[in-house]
Parts: sequence; structure tokens; C-alpha cells
Amino acid sequence: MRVELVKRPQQSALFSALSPFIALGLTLIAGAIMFSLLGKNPLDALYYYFIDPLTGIWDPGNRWQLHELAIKAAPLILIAVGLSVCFLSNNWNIGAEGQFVTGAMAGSMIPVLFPEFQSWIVLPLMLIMGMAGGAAYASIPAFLKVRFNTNEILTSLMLVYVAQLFNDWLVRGPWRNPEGFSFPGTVRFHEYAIIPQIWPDAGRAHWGFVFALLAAVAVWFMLSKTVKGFEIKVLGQSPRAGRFAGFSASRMVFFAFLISGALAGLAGISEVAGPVEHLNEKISIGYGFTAIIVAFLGRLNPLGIVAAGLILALTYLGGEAAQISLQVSDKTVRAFQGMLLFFVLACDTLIHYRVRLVAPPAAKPAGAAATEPAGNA
Amino acid sequence: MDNTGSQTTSNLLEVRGLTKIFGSLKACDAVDLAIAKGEIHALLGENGAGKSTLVKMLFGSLEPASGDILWKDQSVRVNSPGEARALGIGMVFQHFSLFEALTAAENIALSLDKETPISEIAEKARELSKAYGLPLDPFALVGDLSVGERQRIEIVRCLLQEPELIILDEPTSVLTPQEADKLFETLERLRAEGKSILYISHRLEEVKRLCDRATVLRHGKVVAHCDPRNESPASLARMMVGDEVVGAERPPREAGEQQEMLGICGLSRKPAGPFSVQLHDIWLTVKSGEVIGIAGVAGNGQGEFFEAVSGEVLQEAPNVLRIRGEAAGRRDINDRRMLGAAFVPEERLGHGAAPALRLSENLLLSRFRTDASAFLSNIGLVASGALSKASKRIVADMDVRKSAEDPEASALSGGNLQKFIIGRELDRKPAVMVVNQPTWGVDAGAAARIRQALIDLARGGSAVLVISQDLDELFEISDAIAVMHNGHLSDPIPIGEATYEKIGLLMGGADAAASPAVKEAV
Amino acid sequence: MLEQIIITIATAATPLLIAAVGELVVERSGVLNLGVEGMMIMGAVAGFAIAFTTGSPWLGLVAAIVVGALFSLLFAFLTLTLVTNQVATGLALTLLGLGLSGMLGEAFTGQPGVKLPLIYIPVLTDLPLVGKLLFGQDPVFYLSLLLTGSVAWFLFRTRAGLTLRSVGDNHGSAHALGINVIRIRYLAVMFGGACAGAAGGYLSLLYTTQWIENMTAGRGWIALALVVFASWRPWRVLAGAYLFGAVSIGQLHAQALGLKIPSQFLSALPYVATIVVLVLISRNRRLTMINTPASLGRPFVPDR
Amino acid sequence: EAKVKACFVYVGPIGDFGWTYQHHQGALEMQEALGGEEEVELAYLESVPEGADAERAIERFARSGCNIVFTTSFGYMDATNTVAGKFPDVKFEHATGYKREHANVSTYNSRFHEGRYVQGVIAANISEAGVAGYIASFPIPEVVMGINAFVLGAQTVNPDFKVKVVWANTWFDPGKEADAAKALIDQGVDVITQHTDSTAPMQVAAERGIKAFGQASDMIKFGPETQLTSIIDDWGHYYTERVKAVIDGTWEQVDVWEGMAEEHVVMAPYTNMPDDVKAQAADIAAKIKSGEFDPFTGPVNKQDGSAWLADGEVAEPGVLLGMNFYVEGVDDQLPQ
Ligand SMILES: Nc1ncnc2c1ncn2[C@@H]1O[C@H](COP(=O)(O)OP(=O)(O)OP(=O)(O)O)[C@@H](O)[C@H]1O
Ligand SMILES: Nc1ncnc2c1ncn2[C@@H]1O[C@H](COP(=O)(O)OP(=O)(O)OP(=O)(O)O)[C@@H](O)[C@H]1O
Ligand SMILES: [Mg+2]
Ligand SMILES: [Mg+2]
Repeated sequence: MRVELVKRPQQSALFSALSPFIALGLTLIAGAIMFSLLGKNPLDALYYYFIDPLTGIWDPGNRWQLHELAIKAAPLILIAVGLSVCFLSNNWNIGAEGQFVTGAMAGSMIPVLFPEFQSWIVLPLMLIMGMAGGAAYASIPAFLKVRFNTNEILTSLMLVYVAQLFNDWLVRGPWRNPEGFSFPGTVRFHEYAIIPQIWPDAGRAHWGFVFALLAAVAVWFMLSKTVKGFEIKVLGQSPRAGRFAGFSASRMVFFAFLISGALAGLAGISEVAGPVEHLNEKISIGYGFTAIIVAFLGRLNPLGIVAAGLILALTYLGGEAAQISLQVSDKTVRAFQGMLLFFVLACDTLIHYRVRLVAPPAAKPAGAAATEPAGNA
Repeated sequence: MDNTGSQTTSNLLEVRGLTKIFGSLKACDAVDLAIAKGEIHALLGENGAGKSTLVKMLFGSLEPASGDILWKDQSVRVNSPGEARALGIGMVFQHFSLFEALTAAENIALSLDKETPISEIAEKARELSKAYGLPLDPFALVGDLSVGERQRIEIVRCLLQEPELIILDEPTSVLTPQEADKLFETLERLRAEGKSILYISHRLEEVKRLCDRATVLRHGKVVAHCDPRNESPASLARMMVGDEVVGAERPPREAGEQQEMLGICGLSRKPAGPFSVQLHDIWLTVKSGEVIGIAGVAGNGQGEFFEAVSGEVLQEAPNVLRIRGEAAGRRDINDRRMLGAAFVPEERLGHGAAPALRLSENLLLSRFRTDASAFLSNIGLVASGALSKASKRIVADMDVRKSAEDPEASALSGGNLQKFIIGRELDRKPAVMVVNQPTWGVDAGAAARIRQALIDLARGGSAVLVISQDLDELFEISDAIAVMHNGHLSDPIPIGEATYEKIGLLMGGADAAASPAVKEAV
Repeated sequence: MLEQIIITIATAATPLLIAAVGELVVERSGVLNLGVEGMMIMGAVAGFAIAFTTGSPWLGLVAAIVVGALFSLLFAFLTLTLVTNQVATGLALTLLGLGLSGMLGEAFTGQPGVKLPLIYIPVLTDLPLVGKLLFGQDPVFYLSLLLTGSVAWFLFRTRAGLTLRSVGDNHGSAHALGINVIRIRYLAVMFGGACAGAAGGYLSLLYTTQWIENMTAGRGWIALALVVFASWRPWRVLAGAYLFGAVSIGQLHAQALGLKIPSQFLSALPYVATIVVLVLISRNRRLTMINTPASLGRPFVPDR
Repeated sequence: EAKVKACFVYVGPIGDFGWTYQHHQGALEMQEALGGEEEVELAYLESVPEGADAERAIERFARSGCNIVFTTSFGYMDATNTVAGKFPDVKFEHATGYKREHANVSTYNSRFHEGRYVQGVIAANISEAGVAGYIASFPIPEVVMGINAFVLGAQTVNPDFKVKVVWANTWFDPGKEADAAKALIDQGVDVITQHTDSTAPMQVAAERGIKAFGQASDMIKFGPETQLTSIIDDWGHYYTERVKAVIDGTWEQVDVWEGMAEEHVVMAPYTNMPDDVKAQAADIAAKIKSGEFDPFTGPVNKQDGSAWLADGEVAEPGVLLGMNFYVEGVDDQLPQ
């Protein structure tokens, strides 16, 4: 028995729409099996993972969880939206985590180095500097790719470690809060340097989530309506056709890296100036990597990414709920995410191919001949 | 152990009712075929008739949907090329199956089923190639070799397996006439040694000269068996197409002042990659109203030349290239288009068109700058309505056949996509048109239509430059033919003075450097 | 002291070398598997678990290899049979591996493991200066050298190696010649998985004889970088692994010597060095283009 | 129904066998001491990152009916205080921090450096090279204090005793810690102590046949012939006391910094050393425990030789809690 793929003449609209749901369904089934094996009631587990965090929709007492969902989803969406531009244009930026950290550092410069400078302009400046920092850091792998043909997967990834260590040095060394008993971390940001909460009475979701939504809509618009979006798609699919159209692949490398770096940087400064309120050595907790799943889960479509970001955020919140209520290990979250990505990728095959199971040929009359020595040796 | 000669039957291979279906397309439809021992059997048919599909089934790379293969009167199933080789079938593929990063000897070793040391293989290959007059260096990297040399490797590789049946799928399409002659000698020698050959070619003259019998396919069905020596090329063509094929009509050029539309003055280019060709000081002028053809064996720098002229790569000096009098050497492809030039590359999927984009989007590919006012709104958004209207117009003009309203480019057949791409450029009424392999893989009817359109464009006052490996095509449409060999371009030879032999010699590398006469003329 | 330092470098380099040589074979067959980290960590947890429960580190090592290979099958099925994007699938494999290993290993955290014994050959191991270096290291160290040599020999001296390289160079041609591209790639991916598993096993059975979540700590990615660094040549992988090991260990020595450079900068050194070397290597386009398997990462659907 | 619900936010995995493991042991000990599951309901979250997630985790506990929430890492400081402001009826206990912005927040910490001093005394007795290796995590006061106490202890035995420090820049990365241990041993140290959480340095020391000190928990099973002693963080007493206070309604804000005297810091059995060293160690430990002696008692010079503590002077807790300088005899440059 072997699996054979038959290319569809045209991609299947039906499966384009269905495949994320099939994938989600398969993940739930696999997850249920996993929980049963762990000796937990799978229905309870799935309830805590996927329903409990959403109870705020109908239960005002739990509304804070929706805010938490937004807080968790915001950086994922922001970064993934940027990555979608990269991945669509065939640039493999794996180092968004580093750009996230750099954005956080760059944006923090004003409140940390000039704490007396307090004005409404501080926050916008911080956000701009965060984006600039992320973009500048992303331009390194872009430059190396264009100039030296260096594999961007590896360089962008190595730069993550460098950024993290540099941040570590900053918050323990020059930027350390002088009143912090030598503990790592900068001073707490003053009120002008903090992103306001959207609806403070109900929960602590801040405007970073709105930035994420705006970014998603803007990038979606660019991708689907403008010549730039066309350029991204063409260069990503067939670079030669792109060159024929007069598009520059090198400039696209920079464009994609700068956009995704800027959005990752914005995510970084939004995290620091939002819920964390100061820069410390622990801000990098893997959003840049998880966003890669989000980007693929959202099928590299910014609107899909919004949904995917919320789903991933849900698994984090649900993971906590399940950990407390059922003593399910926190590691299940990552296993869940990995499975989800696997199933999404596998199901997407159905969009482009029909899958057939072929039985191997029963009898092989030529078999005897085939084992004979060749020809007339 | 060649004991087949003593058997009563004369058929080495017989095929009965062989059928292959791709999706809804019957590429081969109940094909019957018999190949006798010691004959050269031609397999004819227009593009897409199913020739390659048929031989791939014989060689085990495709699995038949139904039908029987009889080898020496015994029913066999050929499940893989390895089994085919074990039976005694060898094949030279239409699209080479060589590995560029490996040496010739390693390439050969890969199709020998026995484990033989490379050095031994190299020695054998060297001997065999000498014996058949097909010299090759076993330790050269294939990527560094010319197409003709690669072909030799394919043939030597096939011969080393000592097959009884050799299948050659369009072996001469990439050879100069002289190289082809050499090949014919080899094939005749093999026939004399008692081997059978299944020979696929579009060159009906050579089929007539070489082959003992022929089978003609049309739309996957066998439409005739004949003796080619008793047929004329025209009658063979009629069998293939089922209709009379009319050549393109080339009215004489109008006399009078003709302006230079495209001027290339001393174009040189360093090789871009490890396996690409260097261009040496190319000079050429194309005037309004004329079609200039560039002949040459594939891989002699045509691709590099096309890229340089189109502006996909820029020249160092602006004056190296002039379009309608403007120095364009430093202008990119869209600026050149703005000057009135249009380009059609050789490869349609992935170069001339992006496979996964719809036709209307592919229209935008080459025209978003030149026709910005038509296809983009004033704030730069894509006007999809205008695009689909224009693409409908092109589809109607060029008779593009498609299965959906606005399908992805990859869903079109090769010929139809080519018609669309040519139509996309013609729709702009360009002043300069540069086309690489306009009808490669396109069937006779569509090819005639494309050729006529190019001639008409020229006679309407534009300049047309056609790069092609198909000499018949060039002789049909060009006013003069220049030959590209190893990155050098010869003087254009006016069509009145050009002969196949003369062009063939140039293609083979006689008169390698461009003659200084041209430079003086410019 | 120098001898000890070299041995320390060798222990740091060995897991990188094993994983990278495995990935080299995978990439030579035209497949880019970014899931090395995931396969490695699965090998680490499996190796530890089996060694801990059976008491035999050898069984543990075997388990690490087997689990690494089995885990890579998941990747092979998706990318080869279902032709999914290799980059995304490799990342998914890493994520899944990190999550699954954490779950499976929970019972084993904080347990002292069973260590693979060091080689001891009377007289030879006791030789001064070079004794322990040449004759007194752990068995996997010798295996890693043997592996590198065998892979070099296999790839460039055997028919099967030639076939594997041909598949990586041009899968279309290979298929036309009747080479079973998919099967060869399955085998290559599994070999890579086995090697990554062994490298993981080395970490939990020898390097630090215990099981800890995330204990691979990015070594899978370094292994991937080494393959590019080595321009797909086994002996150069060895050089790269030892170079990386030397830089990583060297920065600790620099600290212990009291060098006045912030330790974070020293810790970043191996990564910066990797980038610099990658840049130097990839500057020579002709070299990289000739050595890079031309089909690397390209999807392949055979027609039959 | 249990009388009280006590909740714990952990920074690492319980299985780290170091910091988080010991807190969890303390939690279990507390539950046991107060009557088991029927009396005390226990809930915890592992590996909670110290960024935006911390506040959610703490708030989740506050909302889910926890009466008292222990947040066991420095990075939870701001989040603890923020949530405490929103839930005045819930008690919060933050480990290692200094902020108590609301009346329902207490802070607690241990005087680990007392144990380090004892270790120093042992190390100087055991070491033939006169140099110890010190694998440090991050240059925070607690770690710097530990290094200084270790050196001061060692110098009472051997005034020329040296300490080589390697900053691993991690609390928990066995591979890196092992490499650091190897590098130190290769540089000639013959006894190792660590202020990182994994057992890897102990294992390396065992392999290389030198002696080492455990950290946070008793690591004897990772080095039966290697471990000299270990500083055990024993949080059980404190947790029991505090949860009991909640049950009794006597909970009050405190700022606790206790050590050997209160058995917050316990030395694992002295092993793998001669009896006279054992006796010497036990003696000094007893003195510290009884309050008779403080490790930071003058005369002590700073690293550059300038005077810090005069003869008989005892360091102020405030100075210690912000300690960012070495004493004389440390062979390292403190990251600034
Ligand atoms: N793998 C495939 N899947 C679907 N259709 C195919 C496939 N291979 C060939 N075809 C179609 O089958 C038909 C026969 O193709 P084939 O290559 O046999 O033609 P041919 O006679 O060799 O043409 P040419 O002269 O151009 O080489 C064509 O319409 C082609 O598009
Ligand atoms: N590889 C393929 N996969 C799927 N469908 C194919 C493939 N190749 C061809 N087809 C389909 O088969 C049909 C016939 O295509 P084919 O390329 O054989 O045309 P053709 O007969 O060669 O015509 P043309 O001369 O225009 O190329 C097309 O409509 C196309 O959709
Ligand atoms: Mg066709
Ligand atoms: Mg063909």
C-alpha cells in the first residue's frame, strides 16, 4: 500500500476552507488520546484547554480572561503578520525573537536613559524606536543574505542568542535600576511611557492588541490589493518570474525582513511598555518562535493569523487552567502546538493534491526477468 | 548469450492496447506497436501526441493503465527502469536525466545496475565513446559541459548497458546538423550490429533518411503505420496533424528608410553562475520592419543573452544597448518596456508566468508599469476588473483554450500558455519584441499562428528578434539569421544567402568569434 | 591540563558532530530537516529513560537512536509522502519534540542517570600526555569519528552514496533512471534522525548524566549551521564541530582566567563566530553552489 | 472542604532538583504538617515566565479562591504587588523581593550565605591547590554575598585561599554548568561549589574525582563520593507557619530574612572529609546558628584592599542586600 498524490488542476476551494477545521479536529482527537494516556479525563482536559478561557464571553466574572487572551495574542499576531510577508516572499526569518528583544531594548532607551523626559510624545517615540530597532536588527540577516548569500535561517537564529545576551548585559549592567538592590531590570517606566489599557475596569488588555489588529488589516490590504502584495507573491513563488516582472529580489529581502523586524520590534516594545512596565532579562519567552506556528496556522494570511494567534493564546491560557485543575503538565501545551502545526501542514496537502491509496502490483511476471543478469553480457 | 536470433519471431518488442490516463486526459489510447529486431523504428506525432508517454511506459517510468507489453513474445510488466534495463531496453531521455554536480563517469555508473568501480566505468566509457566516435572526458563535471557533450554521455550511458532496444526521444533537437550526422552514423552502425532502435523526432527529413518503419500518433491514438522511405515530409506531417499544415506567410519588407530599433554594441557578460556561459562582445542591430533570428544549440549563451537584452541583468555601460535610440544599458526591464520593448522568455512556467497566479494576475506581471493607468487605480491599487477584461481580450485574440474562467497559469497546456504570453506582449503593440524559443513545445497549428503574428508585428513597423533552436522556424520567419555559439554571436546572414549547412557549421563553432566586419558597420 | 581541555572540547563537539553528520546525509539527499533539535531531545529523553529503567546505558543509547529515527519518520511522512513545506515541517518537528520530551521525561527529572563508561585500555590509556586523549575517552567519541569517516567513505566511495548524492542533485533525473527517490530520502531522513537521536542520547547519558527539559539547548540548530559551514563535506563538519566546541569552552576558560569582558559577550561568542564563519563560507558562491545539493528543500512528486 | 487554599507560583519546573524543587518540597511539607489534603488545598503553576504571564498566573490564583499565594521568584515582585492591590483579602508572600506596597504582601528570604561560609571553611581544609572553583549564575547581591562569604570562610583556614568564578549566566542549564565545571577543573581547582541549580557540576566533579558542594537540595545521590555537604533551602517551616497564621487569622505582613538559626538554611550531612574537618565545620555552623558569629564580621577588606568592615564590625543587612562588590581574595572581576 502506498500513498500517491495527484495534483489537482486547480486548488480546491472546498479544502482551502475546510482544512484548518479538519486539522483542528484531528488535533483535538489526538489531544484527547494524549490525555487519556496521561490518565486524565479527555473531555475535562479539552474543556479546560479550549472552553474555560472563553467563559468570559458569557460570564462577566470571567471577562478578565478575554483580556488576558488579547494580551497573550497581541505579540503573537504582530510578529506572525510580519513573518507572513517574509514567508510569502520566501525569506526564512526564524529570528523574530531576537528582533522582538531588540525592539524592546531600543524602545526602552527613552524611559531608561532619560527618565526626566516626560511628555505625551514619549510613548509614540518609544513605539517608533522599537520598530526601528527590530527592523535594524532584522536588516543584518537580510544584508548578509543579499551581500554574501548567507543562509538567513541560520544567521537570524544565531542573532536571537546574541540579542538575548546583550539585553541581559544591559539590564544587569549599564541599565540596571540603581535602586533595585543590584537585581536585573531597569527602572519602572513612568506613566507617559506605558501603553494605556483599553478598558481598565474589565481587565488589563492594552492598546498593543489594537496595534496587532491594525497591522493585520494593513498587511492584509497590502498583500491582497496592492502591487506590492503582488510583488511579494510573485517573488515568493517564482523568483525568475519576479525578475522578469522587474521586481528586485534583493530589495524584497530587505523589505520583508524590515517589515517583519519592525513588527516584531513593535511587539517587543509593546510587551515591555504594556504589561511588564520595565525592561528585564526575562522578556524573551519565545513569542518569536511560537509566532512561526501562528503564521502557518493562519495560512500566511494576516486575517487568518488573527484567528490563529487567538487560538494559540487560548492554548496557553487553557494550559494554565488545566494545570491547576487537573495537574496536567505545562509541557502538554507545546506538544499540542506542535501537533496542531503538523495537522495543519498535512491537511493543506489536500488543497493542492488528491490523495490516493494505491495497492502494490499483485503479481510481477517481469520479476523473474528482472533478476536475471542484464542483456547479453 | 544473444540467442534471440535463432527464434522464429522477428519482433523484439510488441505493444498491444497500451493506455495511459492523466486525470481526464488519455495521453495514450490503446496504442499498438511492433518493433522488429535490427530495425530503426520511428515514432512520430505532434506535440502532446503521447510519444514520450508511450516510451516512458516501455521503460518502466510510467505505469500503464491497461494493455500488454510483449518482449520477445513473452508478456512482461516493466515496473521500473531497472527492470527495463534488465530486459535489455535502454533509453535516452527527451529532457536529459543527467546530474550536473556529478562527473560523466558517475552519471554513467548510476544507470548501470551492477556495482562496478568508477575507474573501470570511466575506462569502458572512454573506449566505447572512441569506438563510436563520440569522444567524452569521463571525469568532467556534467554541469560544465555543452549540450552536445551531454547528449553523448546519455548515449554512451545507454550503450554501455548493451541494450537490445534503444529508445531515443528527440535526440537531435539539441544538436547541430553536423553533430546529428555523427549520431546517424552511430545509429546505423548499431542497426548493423543487430540492435533495434525506437526513434522519436520531429525532423521528418532525418526520419525519412534513417528509419525503416514509422508509427504515427495523434492525440494518443495510432493513426498510421508506414514506411517513411516511401513518404514525403509533407505526407508524414499530414498524418501527424490530420490536416494540411500551412507555413507562415512572409511578405517582402517595404523598401525605404528603416530606423534602428534595437542596437547592441559590444555586449559582454561574465558568467553569473558556475555553469553559465560568458558572453563575448556581441554586436547586433535590429531595424524596424525586420525579423532577425538567432540560431544556436541550447546552452550556448542564449539565455544569458536574453537576460541581458531584457534588462533582467543590467549592463555596465548605458551605451551597450540602445532601444529606439535611447541608451538603455543601465535601465531595468520595466524602463526598457517603457521605451517600447517587449520580452518573451523561453520558459513559460516560472519565468514568463508565475505558475500559481491566475491568468489575469499574470497579465499584470509584465505590464503593471507600462499600463499602470489601465490596470492600477490612481492610489496604486490593483484594478481587477480592468485586468480580467484585458485578459479576456487576449484569450480571444490568441485563441487560448482553457478549462476555467480565470485559471492558474499552471493549469493551461504549454502551447496555450505560450499563446497567452505572446498575446500579452503583442497586446501592447511593442516597437521592439524579443522572443526566446517562441514555439518550443507548441503544436503545429498554434506555432503557425504565433509565427505569423511575429511577422505581422514586424511588417507593421516593429523590430523583432527571435532566438530559436528550430532552424526550420528561423528559415520560415527571419529576414536574417545570426548564430550564437559559446557566447559569441556571428554576423547576421541575410536569409537569401543562408543555407542549413552554413548555419549548421556556425552552430558547431566554425568562425567562433564575431567577425570585425559587423563592428565596422555599426 | 591541555590534554584535559582538548578532551573537554571533544565532549562538547561530539554531539554536534554526530547530529551534523546525520543532517549532512539528509541534506545530501535533497531534504532540509530543520527538526534536528526536536529529534535530538527525543533521543535524549528516550536514552535516559531506557538507561534509567534497565540500568544499561548501552540499551539507552540504542533506544535514543531508535527513537530519533522513528521520530524523524513523522517528518519524512509529511514532507516526502504528503509533500508539505520542509521548513515549516521541520520547525513543527522541533516544537513537538520539545513538548513531547518534556511530558515523557517528567518522571525522570532529578534522577541520577546511568553513565556510559569511559574506555580504559591498560598501559595505553595511562600513557602520559596523549593516553587519555587517544585511548581513554568515551565510546561515542570514537563512534563519532568512525561515523564521520564512514559517511565520507559512503558518500564519495560507494555506489549507494553516489545514488544518494544523485537524488539530492536532481530528483527528476534520478526518478527517470528508476532510482526510488522517495525511498532513499526516507532512509536518509531516518539516518539523520538516528544520528540526532544518538547525539541527544550522548547528552543525557554522558555529557550531563541526567534528564532535563530542553537540555539540548539549541545544539540542534548549531548542528544545522555546521552542515552549511562544512559545505556538505563530512570532514569539514568535524573541523567545524571542534572549532565551535573550542570557542564555547574557550570562553569559559577566558572567564576562569579572570578576563575583564562581560560574560554575556563571551557567551555570545560562539554564535557570533558561527555567523562570521557562515558569511566567510558563503561568500564564495561558486563553491557553495557546486556543493549545495541542487534539489535541497524542493518538493518532489513522482509521476507513475 | 479544606480550610485553606495555598497556592504557589514556580519559576522553573518542579523537577529541577534545585530552587523550585525545594519550594515544592516545602509546600508538601507544609500540607503534611497541617493535616494533609483535607485541611490544606494545594495548587501550583510551574515554569511561569516572569514577564506578562506572571500577573495572570497570580491573578488566576487570587480569583480561584486561594487564601494565600506564594510567588517564589524575584521577577514576580511587581506582579505580586499589583495583584495584591486588587485582592486585599488574599495574602501574598513574595520570595527574595523587597517591595511590600500593600498590607497583604509579605516578603521572605534566606541567609544562604551563612552556609556558604561553612563551605568556605571546608573547602580550604580539603583543597590542596588552595583554589576553589565557583560556578555562579548571575551577579545579583545574593550570589555576590555567597561568593564573599565563601572566601571569608576559606581565609580563616588558609589566608591565601583563592576562588575562581565562572558566570554561567543561567540558573539552570546542565550542559553549560557542566562545561563551566570542566573549565574550572582544567584550570586547576580541586573543589567546586555552585550557585546554579542543576546537578551537572556535581556529576562532573564526581567524574574528575574532585570534591564539590551541592546547592539548594541534598545532591548526595549525584555524587556519593563527591559531595562534601550541601546548602539545603528548607522552606517547609516557613510555609507551615504562614499558612497556619492564615488559618488562625493571625497573618500579618512581615519581611523575613532568616538563616540557620530558624532552620531556613540547613547543611546536608558532612561527608567525604576527615573527621576533624567535619568537627570544625559543625562547630562554625553551630556558632552561626546560635547567633554567636556572623559571617560578615570585620576586619574585612574590599577586593581592591580598601577597608570595608572594621575589626568586630558586623555588616548592615541593607548593605548586604544590595551587595555589588567583592571582598579581598576573589580572583574575578565583578560584572558591573
Ligand atoms: N505527468 C503528467 N501528468 C499529466 N499530464 C501529462 C503528464 N505527462 C504528460 N502529460 C500530458 O500527456 C500528453 C502527452 O504527452 P507526451 O509528453 O507524451 O507528448 P509528446 O508526444 O512526447 O510531445 P512532445 O513532442 O512535445 O515531446 C500531453 O498532453 C501532456 O501534457
Ligand atoms: N502535469 C499536468 N498535470 C495536470 N494536468 C495537466 C498536466 N499536463 C497537462 N495537463 C492538462 O492536460 C491538458 C492537456 O495539456 P497538454 O499540455 O497535453 O496540451 P497539449 O495537447 O500538449 O497542447 P499544447 O500543444 O497547447 O501544449 C491541459 O488542459 C492540462 O490542464
Ligand atoms: Mg504540450
Ligand atoms: Mg515528448
